Amino acid sequence: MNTDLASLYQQVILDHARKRSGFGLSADATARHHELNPTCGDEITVGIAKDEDGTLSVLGWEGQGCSISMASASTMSELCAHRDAAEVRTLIDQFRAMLRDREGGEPPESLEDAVAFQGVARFVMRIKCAMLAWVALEACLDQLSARERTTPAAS
Amino acid sequence: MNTDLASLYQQVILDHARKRSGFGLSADATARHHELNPTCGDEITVGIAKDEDGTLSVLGWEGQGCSISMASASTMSELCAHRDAAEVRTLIDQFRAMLRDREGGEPPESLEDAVAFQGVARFVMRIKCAMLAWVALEACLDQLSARERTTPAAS
Amino acid sequence: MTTPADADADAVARLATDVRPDFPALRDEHAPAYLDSAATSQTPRQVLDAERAFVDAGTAAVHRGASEATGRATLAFEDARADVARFVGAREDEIVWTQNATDALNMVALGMADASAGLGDPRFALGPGDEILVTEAEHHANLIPWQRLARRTGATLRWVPVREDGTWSIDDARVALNSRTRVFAFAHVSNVTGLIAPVPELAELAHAVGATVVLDACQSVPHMPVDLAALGVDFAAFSGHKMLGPTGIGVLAGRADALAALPPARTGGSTITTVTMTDAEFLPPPQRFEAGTQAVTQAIGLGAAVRYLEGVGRERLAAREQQLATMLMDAAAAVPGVHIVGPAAGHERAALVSVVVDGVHAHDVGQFLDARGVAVRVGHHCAQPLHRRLGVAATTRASGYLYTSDEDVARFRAALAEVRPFFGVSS
Amino acid sequence: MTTPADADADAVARLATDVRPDFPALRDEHAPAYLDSAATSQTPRQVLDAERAFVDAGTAAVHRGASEATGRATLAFEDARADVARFVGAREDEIVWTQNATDALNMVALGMADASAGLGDPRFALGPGDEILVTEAEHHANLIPWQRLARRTGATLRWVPVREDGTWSIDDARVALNSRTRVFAFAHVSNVTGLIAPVPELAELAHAVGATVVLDACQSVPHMPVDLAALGVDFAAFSGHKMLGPTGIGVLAGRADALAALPPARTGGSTITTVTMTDAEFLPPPQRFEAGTQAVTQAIGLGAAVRYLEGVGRERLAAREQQLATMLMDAAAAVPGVHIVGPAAGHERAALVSVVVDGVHAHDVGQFLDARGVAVRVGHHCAQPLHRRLGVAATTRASGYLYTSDEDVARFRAALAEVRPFFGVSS
Ligand SMILES: Cc1ncc(COP(=O)(O)O)c(C=O)c1O
Ligand SMILES: Cc1ncc(COP(=O)(O)O)c(C=O)c1O
Repeated sequence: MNTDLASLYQQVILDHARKRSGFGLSADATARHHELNPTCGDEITVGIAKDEDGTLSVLGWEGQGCSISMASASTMSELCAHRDAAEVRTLIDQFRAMLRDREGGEPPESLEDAVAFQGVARFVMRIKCAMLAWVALEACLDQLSARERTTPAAS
Repeated sequence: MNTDLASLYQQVILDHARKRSGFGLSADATARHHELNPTCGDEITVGIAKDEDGTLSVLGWEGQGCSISMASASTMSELCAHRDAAEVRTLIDQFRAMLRDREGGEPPESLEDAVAFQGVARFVMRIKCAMLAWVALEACLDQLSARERTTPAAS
Repeated sequence: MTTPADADADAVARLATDVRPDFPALRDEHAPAYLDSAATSQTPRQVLDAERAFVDAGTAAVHRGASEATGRATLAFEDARADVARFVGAREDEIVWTQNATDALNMVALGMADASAGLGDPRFALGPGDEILVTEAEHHANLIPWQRLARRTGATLRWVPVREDGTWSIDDARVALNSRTRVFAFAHVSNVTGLIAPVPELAELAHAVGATVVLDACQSVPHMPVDLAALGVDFAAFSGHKMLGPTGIGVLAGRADALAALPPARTGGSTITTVTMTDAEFLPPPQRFEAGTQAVTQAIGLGAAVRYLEGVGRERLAAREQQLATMLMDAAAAVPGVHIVGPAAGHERAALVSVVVDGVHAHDVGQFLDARGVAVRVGHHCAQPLHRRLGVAATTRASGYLYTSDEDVARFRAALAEVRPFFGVSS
Repeated sequence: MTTPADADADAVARLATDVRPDFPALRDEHAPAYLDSAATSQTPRQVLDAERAFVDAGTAAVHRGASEATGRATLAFEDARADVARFVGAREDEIVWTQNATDALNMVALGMADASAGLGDPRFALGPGDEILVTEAEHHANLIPWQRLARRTGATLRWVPVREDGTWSIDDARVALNSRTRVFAFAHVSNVTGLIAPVPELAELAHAVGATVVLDACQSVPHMPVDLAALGVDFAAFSGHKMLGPTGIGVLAGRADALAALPPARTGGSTITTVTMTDAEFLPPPQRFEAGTQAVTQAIGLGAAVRYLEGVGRERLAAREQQLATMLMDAAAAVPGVHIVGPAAGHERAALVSVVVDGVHAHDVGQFLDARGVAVRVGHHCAQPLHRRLGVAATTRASGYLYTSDEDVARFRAALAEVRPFFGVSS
C-alpha cells in the first residue's frame, strides 16, 4: 500500500504542488481555457500567447485542486513554455499516453520531470486530475490554430 | 401436470364455458358495470336490477374471454339470481376467499357449482379471470346501494 | 467426410445441446420447453458469476470518489459499456444505460418534450403541425410515450397502418412519411408477427424528409447481428433481460450527434459539471443521461451476457434462429384449426410465431401448453392496437433462442395438437 | 451477572462481529475499513443467494401471461414489495419500484410537469406564482429535478438557506414556507452533514400551507426505523444499494391518494388497461408507474435485504448507528487541523462525518486513507451548493453501517492523523 502511495506522490510531485510554477494568468494571454473536474470541483484555467517565432511566450495558469492537479500544471508550464505548438502537442500526447498505459511501459525522456506522473496511471480516478491542465492547454492551442485558419497570416 | 390441469378445468367448468347461463344484457338492468382484465383484454359487463322484495330480478352478463372467465360468469348468474344483496355479497366474499386460499381449505357448500373453481387458487395468473364477473357484480351492487343512500326509499 | 459447410451446419444444429449445460433453469430433464424468450430469456451461469465476483470483491460507487475500489468498479462498468458498444456497432459514448428498453424509449420522448419546452438544444423541439410517425404494430413501449409526447407538444401522432395479417411494408411507410414528419419510431422486429423491418431503407426515407429515426431493437439485438452504424438510425433501444442478461438494465444507443442534442429528462447526481441553486450544467453523453447510482452490477452482468453471445458466434446464432423460425412455423401450420399471424411461410421472419386457435381462448391454450410442460406467452403481448386490427383479444406466442432444441419445438407441436380436442372443439 | 440492559448493550456492540461472516467483501482479514456505506453498502450473501435461486429456477415475465413460471415470478416480486412496504410502514400498493432514488424523485417531478401540462389529474399542476421549496443542503437528485420542474411550469424554485455549519432548522423552514408553496422537498438525513430533519413537524407545517411533502429518505431508511405513515409525508424516495440490496432497484413510496393523483411520466407495457392508437388508460398505482419489464430479480434481492435487516433488528441497528456516530465524530475531532462539517458534538446525527483537512485537498486525503486501507468518500457528494456555502470544493466523508467495527473507526482515526504530516503541512 505504501509503495503505491510513494509511486503516486513522488517527492517531485509534492514539491511542484507547493511550488506551482507558472501560477498566474497574464493579461497578454491571447487564448484561455477553463477546465473543470466535475467529480471534485477542481478547476484550472490556462492562458497562452505565441511569440512571432511560433513558440509559447506566455503559459500561465490559475486554479485550485488536489496536489496531483496542481503539481501537474506546474510541471506542464515548466516543460512546455517556449516551445512551438507542434512540440507541445507531441508532449501532450505523450503525457496522455503515459497516463493511459496501465502496463507501466517506459515513458519518453522528453517528458522530463513529468515522468513523475507515471504512477497516476494505476489510480484510474486520478487520471483526470493529472490531465486537467494539459487538456486546458490543448484547448488553448486549438483556439489559436482555429483563429489562424480563419485569419491567414499576412505574407 | 395432468392432474393440475384436471383440477383447473373440471368438467363442470368446461360445460359452463359452453353453456353461458345468464348470457345477455337486459334493458331492464338498473346497474351495469364493465370489467376488463388488462393482461389479456378479456372483458365482461354485468347488468342487474332488484325486485321490490330486494332480490335480484335481473342478473345478466355479456363479454368475451377464456373458458375460466366465461364459466365463472355463467356459474355466478345461476348461483346469485333471485337472492338479496346481502346474500350475494356473502357469496362474492366466499368465492374470493376460496380463490385466495392457496392451501386448498374446504370451500363452503353454499357456493354450490362454483366450488369447481377452487382449483384456480393454485394458478395465480388465472384468479383474475375467475373473479372478473364477480367483481363486476360487486360493483353493480355498490352502485345500487350508493343510489339507495342518496334517494331514501319512500315509506 | 464432412465439408466445412456441413461442419457449420452441424454446429448450428448442435447449438442448443452445446449451450444447455450453462443454463441452470434448463439443465433439469424435467425443465419445460421454454418457448418464451421473446418475453425474457433464461440466464447462463456466467452472468450471475460475473455479478457475484464483482459484488463479493466489494461494491463501490462508480465515477465518484477516489478510492481504488471506486476505480475498479468504474473500470468494470465502463468495460461492460465497451462490450455492448462493440456488440451493436456503436461507439462507447453512444451507449447510455437505462432501466430497460421502455425507459430508453421514454428517455428519447421525454427529452424531446423538454426540447420542445425550451430546456436545451432546440433540434428535437416539436410543436403543432409536426408529426410523429409510428406503426400500428408497435409494442406499447414504442407507442404510449409518443402519444404522450404528442399531447405535451401539440404535435400529431400518425401511424403506418398494418394489413390483416399484421404486416406492413416500406411502401406503406413511404405514404405516411412527409415533410412534417419529425420522428419515425418503429420496431426492428415485431414481437407479435416476427416481421423484420427493412431498417436501412426506412431510415433513408425518414432522413430524406428530415425525421429522426428511433428503432425499437428489443427483438433484433438479442437474435441477429445488428450494426447500428450501418442501419443508420438515430436512436435504438433494447433490454438486457431479453439477451441473457439480468433484469434492471437496458440500453439507449444514440448517434453521437443525436445524443448530444437530446436534453436529459431524468436529472440528478453524476450527470452534471456545475450546479448552483438555480441551474445545472450537464456533462456530455452518455453521463448526462445516467442520473443517480446506475445499475452497475447489472451492467457488468450484461457485459458478461454479450461476451457469452460473442463466444457462441453471432452468425451461428442467427443461422440457428432461421432454423427455429422455420420449425416453429411448420409446427403451428401442421395443426388443424391453428392460424398463424404475420408474414406467410417463405418470408423471412424472426424465430417466433403467434397463433390463434379456433374456438379456444389464448389463455386456455397457454394454460394447457403449460400443463404439458411447454412455456409460451399468451395475451396481447403489449400490442393491443395490433390485436384489435387482427380481430382478436389475445394470441399465443412461441419464441426460440440459442438454447431452444428441436425437441422443444416438437413438444410444442404435439401439445398444440391436443388443445382443441381437450376443450371439446370439433375440427 | 449481566442485566438485560447490559445484554442489549453487548448485542449492540457485537453487531459488526455478528454480521461480518455474511459479507464476503469484508470477511478477508486484509479487507479495507469500509467507511463509505452512505454512498453504497456492501452486500450480504443472502441477497445474491436469493437472486440466484430465483434466476436459476427459471426467469419469467411478471404480471403478463398465464404460465406457472409467470405466476411464481409474480408472487416472488409482489412478496418483495410486501417486505419493503412493511419495512417502511406503507401499504403494498404504496410502493413503486424504480431504478434508484434519483429515478423516484424524478418520477414525482416529471409527473407534476405532466399534471401541469394537462395530462392527468390537476392536483399536482403547478404554474407561475407557485413555489417549489427545497433546502440549500440537498443532494443534486433532490435539487435538479425541481429546477427543471420550475422551468417547465413557470413555478419559482426557492430554498431554505443553510448556516455556515451546513445545518438548517425548522424555524428556517417556517420562514420559507408560505401559501404559494406547492411542494416541499428535503432530505430526512443529509448525506454530507448527517443532520436529521424533524420530519413530522416539517410535514405538518408544509401541509398547513397546502404543500406536498417529498422526502429524500436515502440516508434514513437504511439506518433508522422509518414509519412513513407516522412521518406524514406524501412521497418518499430511497435506493436498494444503500441498504444491503442490489444496484438497479429503488423505491418511490407514496401515500395512496398522492400516487393516485400523479400522472405516470414513464409509460409503456404493463401500466395500462386499454390502449388505442391515440390514447391509453392507465392502471391504478403502483402498476401505473412500473413501465416495461421491471427489475424483478433486484426487487427480490431487495426483499431479501430487508428481511436481513429485520433479522438484525432495527432497534439494535439504530442503537449501533448512534454509537458509530459518536465514535466517528470523536475520531475526527481528535485530529489537529481537521474540521467537522455539520451539527456540533452532542447533537443527534447520523453515523457519518464529513471533514475538511487544513492544507490538504480532499482528493489527497482520500487517496492517502485509501492507501492506508480506509475507504472513504471524497468530493462534493453531489451537493455542490452546500459545499459552496461551506466555502470548500470538496470534503472527506466517513460513514458507517451495521458491519462497521470499532477497529474500522480506529483505523480511520490513525490514518487521518498521518495525513498532514505526509503532505508536509505543518500544524
Ligand atoms: C441524500 C441522498 N439523496 C439521493 C441520493 C441518490 O441516490 P441514488 O444515486 O441511489 O439514486 C443519495 C445517494 O447518492 C443521497 O445520499
Ligand atoms: C418489441 C418490444 N418493444 C419493447 C419491449 C419492452 O421491453 P422492456 O419491457 O424490457 O422495457 C418489448 C418486450 O417486452 C418488445 O418485445
